[in-house]
This record gives sequence, C-alpha cells and structure tokens, in this order.
Amino acid sequence: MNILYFARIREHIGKSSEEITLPERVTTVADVIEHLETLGDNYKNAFAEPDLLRAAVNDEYVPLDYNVSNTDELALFPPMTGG
Amino acid sequence: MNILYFARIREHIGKSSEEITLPERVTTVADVIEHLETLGDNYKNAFAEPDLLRAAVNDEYVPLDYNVSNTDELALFPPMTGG
Amino acid sequence: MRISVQSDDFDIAAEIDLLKNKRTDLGAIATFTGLVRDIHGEKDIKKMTLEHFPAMAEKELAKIGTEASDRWPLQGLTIIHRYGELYPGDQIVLVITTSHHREAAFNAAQFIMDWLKTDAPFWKKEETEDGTHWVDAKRDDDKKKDSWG
Amino acid sequence: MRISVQSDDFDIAAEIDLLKNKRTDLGAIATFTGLVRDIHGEKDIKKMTLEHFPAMAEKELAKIGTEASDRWPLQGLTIIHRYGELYPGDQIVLVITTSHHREAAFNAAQFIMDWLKTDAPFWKKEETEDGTHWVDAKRDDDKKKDSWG
Repeated sequence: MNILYFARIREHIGKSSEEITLPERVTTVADVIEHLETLGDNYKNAFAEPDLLRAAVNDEYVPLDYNVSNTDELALFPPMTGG
Repeated sequence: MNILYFARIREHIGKSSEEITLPERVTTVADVIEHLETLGDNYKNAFAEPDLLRAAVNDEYVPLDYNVSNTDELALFPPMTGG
Repeated sequence: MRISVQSDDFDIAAEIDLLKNKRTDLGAIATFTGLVRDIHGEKDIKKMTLEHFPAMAEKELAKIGTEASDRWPLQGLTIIHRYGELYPGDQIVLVITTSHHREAAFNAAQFIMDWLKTDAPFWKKEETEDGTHWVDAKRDDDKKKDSWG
Repeated sequence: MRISVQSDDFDIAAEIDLLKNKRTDLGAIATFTGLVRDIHGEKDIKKMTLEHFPAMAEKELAKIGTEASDRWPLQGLTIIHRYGELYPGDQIVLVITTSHHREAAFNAAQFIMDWLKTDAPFWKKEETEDGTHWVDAKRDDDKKKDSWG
C-alpha cells in the first residue's frame, strides 16, 4: 500500500510517502495506523493524538474505520489549517 | 420654512425646493404635509401614499410627528432605494 | 474610514490598496460591489439614474460605517456610492472591510449593505422601452436591516 | 467555476474582470481575501509555509464551490488558494462570488471560506524567532462549518 504523509505527521515520520505491505489482519485505516506504530517511535509520535488525525483513501476523505486494501493509496494528515 | 423634495415626490410637485411660510396651527411634519396638500393636486398626488413618505429636518431623519418651525429645513422623500 | 459619494466610477483594486497601504497586520478583506443589472422583472434596463440628497448622503454613510465599527473589530473600512446616470454593468456601490478575522469582515460588510439600502438617501429611477419609473423600496430590505437587531 | 491552486500571487481586479467579462446581468459581487498576518498570538511571524495535498486540493475546492452553487443562485464563482512560502501581508486565498442578489453572493462567499477552512487540504507552518511550528486547527472553525447545516 502506498501511504502519503503531510504536515506535522510527515515531519514526525521523516518522509512524505512510503510503500508498506499490509499484514493480513489489517482491514481498516485504524489497523494500518496501529501497524505503523510498531515500526518505531517516530510513527508513535506521529499518531500520538488520534483526535488530530485525518485520512483519505484514493483522494477521498474517509473515517478511520474505513476498509482498505494493498492496492489503495492512503494519505494521513492532521486537521487542515488553510484559508 | 425651506422645503426640499426628492425623487418621486420632487417629480409630482414639479420643483426640488421651495420656501413656505407655515400657518400658525402647523407644529409637526404631518401638519406641514397637510398644509401642502391644500396647495394643489400635484401636492395631493405627491403625498397620496403616507406609507411611502419619509422626512428629515435639518439633515436628520425624523418621524412625521416631529415638531418643526419656520427656521427649520424640511426634506420630504420616498423610502430609499440605493445600494 | 473612507466615505465617498461621487458620480465618477471607482477602482476596487485601488481602493483595496488604499486600505492595505503596505500594512502587514490585516487578516481578512471583504468587498461588496453592487452593479446595474440589464433586466428588472422582465424589462430591459436602458439606463439607471441615481438621485441623492447631497447634504445627507456622506453623513448617513459615515453613521452606518461608525455603527459597523462599533459592532465589529475592523481595521479599515471604505464605503463609496455613486450618483447620476449609470448603465447596465456599471458599478453603483462599493463596501470594503478589513479585520483580523474573516467573520468580522464578512458580517460588517453585509451589515453595511443592509443598512445602506434603507438608510442612505439615494433613489433609483430606471429607464426601459416603456419609459422611466422609480424603483420601489422592498419591504424585504427593512427586514434585512432589522435582522441585525 | 474557476478553481486554482497556485504558488503565484493573484490579482483581485483581474479575477473580478474574468468573472464580469463585459456581462451586464450581474447584480452583486462579493470577494474575500485572506492574508498572512505579521503576528500570531504575541509572536512576530517571519514567514508562513503552506503545505498542500496536490492530488486533492483543487478537487476539494471544486466540491465546496459546487456545494455553494447548489445552495445559492450564483452567476459565477472563483476560488484561488496559494501554497509555498509566504510573508506577512501576502495574499493566501481569494473567493469571489457573483449573483443577482447581494445576500446570495455574501452567504456563498462566507460559506465557501468556512468549509474551506476545515475541508481543503492545506496546512500552515509559521516561522517566528522561536523557530517553526504548525498552526493548530481551531475547534471554532468546525462549528462555523457546521452552522451552515
């Protein structure tokens, strides 16, 4: 699965995108995040505040219980502050 | 008393201002209008719809029961339609 | 506060620049421009004449601007209203408000327009192929003004 | 509907002209411009960097514009949002709405700004003398969006 990171989350993780192969038990965006948190403290810090986490799958905003597969592109980012 | 007329009222009366000497019993703007209506049909037509009449005395909006004297300047006009 | 009652056209960009004037503390600029439309009801408008009460017009616009400044934290404010003969597409009125915050800028501009419609001494006369007629005031405009409390 | 996500500055007057384009049927034009302020809280802002999600930014702005067009009778609509490095006084965002009626133009512009704040994928990072930090989203912005129903 291709994952994109933006803003504060991108800075915590230290990269703007990466390719991750999802373990079999992973079905939702929340599962993906839980999996990412096993990869290191930088991920744990990035997702430390779940209230400040937003997601999009294939360029559409989705809730964290949205189902994903390896062929989806997932984007993770904090609440928007444009305008 | 100097009286100014604007818009539809000016056109009915046929002039944009005039000097009128108020009869003694005249105390309010409404009294002035009643007096003007005795001066001809053009005045009657100008003031035919009291709902569509607004007044200002010495450049301040006033209600029709406002007291006036010969030294005041009275302006009479329909509801505003600018903007 | 810049208030102008004029027959000449105005330039929105130049008016915004006057308010900005190299300031870097403005957060939001709202503008409203009212234009002469080519149709009223079902009739084509050829011309619109705006009559005004010169002694009161700028004074009443300034009162409305002061009222808006009392209600919202504005950093700057411009109200321009034209009079005279105008044609479809011509600009009639311009309101610009600046504030730290967008809500104040938006609300103040809308408030000024709503008050201006009922309180500024201007009268519109339209010319169509049937002749000329004075535009009727809308009861709805009184309601909009009153809705601000 | 004109939507643009760009690093370059924009020209309000040129954008209004694009919408007017010699039309004589417009009654009202509302604009909103958001600017970089030189102070946030008590700290001087030296620079603001706007990060965005390129694949989604124009698409989401277009969705917001379409939603506004469904709710109000608009004659034209422009939304421009910049990204990249900006400095105090710089323009960030422009919304222009045109309609026969002032209320539609005002409400649609305010609606677009309120939705844009929470739904457009842009993130602000400020640089002060203490270093850089990401701007926190305001809970108040969610309320403003929700207030439109």
